[in-house]
Amino acid sequence: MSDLTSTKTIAIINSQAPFASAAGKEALDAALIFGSFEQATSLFFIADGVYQVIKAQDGALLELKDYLKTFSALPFYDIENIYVCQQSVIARGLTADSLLDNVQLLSSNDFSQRLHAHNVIYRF
Amino acid sequence: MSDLTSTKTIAIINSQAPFASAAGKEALDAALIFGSFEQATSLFFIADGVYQVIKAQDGALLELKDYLKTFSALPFYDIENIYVCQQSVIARGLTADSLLDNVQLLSSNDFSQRLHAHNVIYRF
Amino acid sequence: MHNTLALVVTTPPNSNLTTTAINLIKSALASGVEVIGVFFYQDGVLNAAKHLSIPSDEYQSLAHWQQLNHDHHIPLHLCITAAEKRGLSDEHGEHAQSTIAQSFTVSGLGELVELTSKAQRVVQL
Amino acid sequence: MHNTLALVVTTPPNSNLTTTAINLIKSALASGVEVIGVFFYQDGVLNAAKHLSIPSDEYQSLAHWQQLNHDHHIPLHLCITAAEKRGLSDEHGEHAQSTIAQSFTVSGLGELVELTSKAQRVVQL
Amino acid sequence: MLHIIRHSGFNSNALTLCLDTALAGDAILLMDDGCYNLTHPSLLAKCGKQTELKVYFVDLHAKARAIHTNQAAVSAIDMSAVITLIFQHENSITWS
Amino acid sequence: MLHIIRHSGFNSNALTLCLDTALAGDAILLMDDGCYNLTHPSLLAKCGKQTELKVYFVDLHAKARAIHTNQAAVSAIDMSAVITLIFQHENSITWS
Repeated sequence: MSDLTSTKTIAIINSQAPFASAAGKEALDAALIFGSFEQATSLFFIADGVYQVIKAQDGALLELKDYLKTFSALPFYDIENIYVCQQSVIARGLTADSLLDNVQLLSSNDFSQRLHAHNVIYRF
Repeated sequence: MSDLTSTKTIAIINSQAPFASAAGKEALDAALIFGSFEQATSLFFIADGVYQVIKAQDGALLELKDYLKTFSALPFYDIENIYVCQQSVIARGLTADSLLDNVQLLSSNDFSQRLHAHNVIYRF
Repeated sequence: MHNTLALVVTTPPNSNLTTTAINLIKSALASGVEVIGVFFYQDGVLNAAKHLSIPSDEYQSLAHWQQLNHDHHIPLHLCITAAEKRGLSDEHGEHAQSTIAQSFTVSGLGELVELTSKAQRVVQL
Repeated sequence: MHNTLALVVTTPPNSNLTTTAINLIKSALASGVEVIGVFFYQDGVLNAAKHLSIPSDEYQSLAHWQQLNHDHHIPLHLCITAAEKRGLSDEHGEHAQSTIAQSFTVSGLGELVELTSKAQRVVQL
Repeated sequence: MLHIIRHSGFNSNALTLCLDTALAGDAILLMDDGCYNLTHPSLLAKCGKQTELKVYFVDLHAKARAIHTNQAAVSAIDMSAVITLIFQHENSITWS
Repeated sequence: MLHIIRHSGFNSNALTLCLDTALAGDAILLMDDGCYNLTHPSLLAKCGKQTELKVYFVDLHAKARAIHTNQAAVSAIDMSAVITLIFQHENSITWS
């Protein structure tokens, strides 16, 4: 691949639950590639997307290969900004301590402000 | 095709708007086939499905072949029960006179009662 | 009492929804229910795609469908009109090759009417 | 000022959403915007299905995509991993034949990175 | 009637449509992502009302998603009980 | 930021997510089935509040669906104006 003409900040929004569609896995695949090309990439979880980052899920029970384990490895791909919408978490009866350790819970307004600060935003 | 072993009442529920997916067209195709095999078939429109039965739509503006015109021909296929959920219509800011002439507007409870009276129910 | 069940699959294969449909059929069989057929419609037709490529360590839905057909003689009916709208093809010949997997029967909506009429219960998944 | 645009198509072809995406590209061209490429991902990959069969009196999305590629040299990049998950195949040989339509380029996600980096604006449709 | 819900009512109208359509004597079965509705306010409100509506969920599907419930009014079942439910009810609707 | 909405907010959470995320100075573009949101109470409430939020819809897409609006706060535009909007805003999100 040729040298990239510019470096942009990329936001990947996850708005769907992990198992019933390919969206979560395909969003993560995209994020990892952007990260590996040294584009500053942040992950955002909102609405049912927050179900991707709750602890103690076990895809093996559904005969699924669990792509969710990759979330713990994201720092190795230089993806360190993982933002979760607090309002979505609360609306679903979840609590902060049910979430993975390396995510940041943000108020609606903070979540939105961070999102606005990115050059390109993809939603899955 | 062999003789059918039994005659059942079939309900086809439409819950999606007409243009953005194949659901409405494929639901109608199924209804017409059930009708042509003399299965007592009723059409139900609820939620965004009610957008399928509003007047003066013009798919041609979107370069679409307008399957919605078939709704007026349904009596020829012996499909005479076309039920529309009043609550869905009102929630969308639509009025009874924006609907096609040959549909019956039913209260939530009546809509539900009719639905329950069918042997097999498919949802699109 | 002899119970019969037909399944109408309208959801695509690259999701966990397919695994559930297949497991439901296996449970039905284990309970002594006769599954008289599966009809694939809407995005469900993609279940019949011959070239569907899923990593070997993931759930192989196609192989599971074929096994249900082979071991339990459950007919797998594919609505060809819905399939062709989604890029599948039943053509054969010099310049074309069917992209529909073995064990699936190319059908029309008439088969849905027949299954619906015959089965004691029909479930859409 | 020279404006450049890239499009990421994630919605399937058998809907009116595709017509809108194609019309948006045509409007961009008419406004003097350079469309540097289209990337097909998720269910959008079905846009590249060679056998996609749409009645002749309905909107022929595949022909429109190919025309955009032919007349305006807009690259049509297909994410092959996403495509294979949905039953498309790029294999050639005695027992297989590519099911990907002409004018589409088999690509990976690296191409999405490149388009994203190059274009002044990116829109997901 | 058996109502089968396979999607989250937070992102879609699947749960709302089901609850609007359900009559006394009906049963609701939460499968797949439908299990997320175990914490949905609309479902909890219905359960609290002691309506003649039975609510079941596939235990395995909830466990895989780390979704828990402490509602006495909902019953965890396995796939074989799902088959029983299907034949206990005259008809079914699958909401998505 | 430009928010592009292509689906009905009655069946899905597309509109809600957009409104929850929009900040002053943002624009909302209703395209395709997004035009159904022209009568959605949540959108009408926002328009009534005189927020610094601009709302546009693709005229042709609303006409084809027989969807009408008498809101002064929303603007009917054509596809060429959509292109202008895309370049007027730094970035965009497509909500579905």
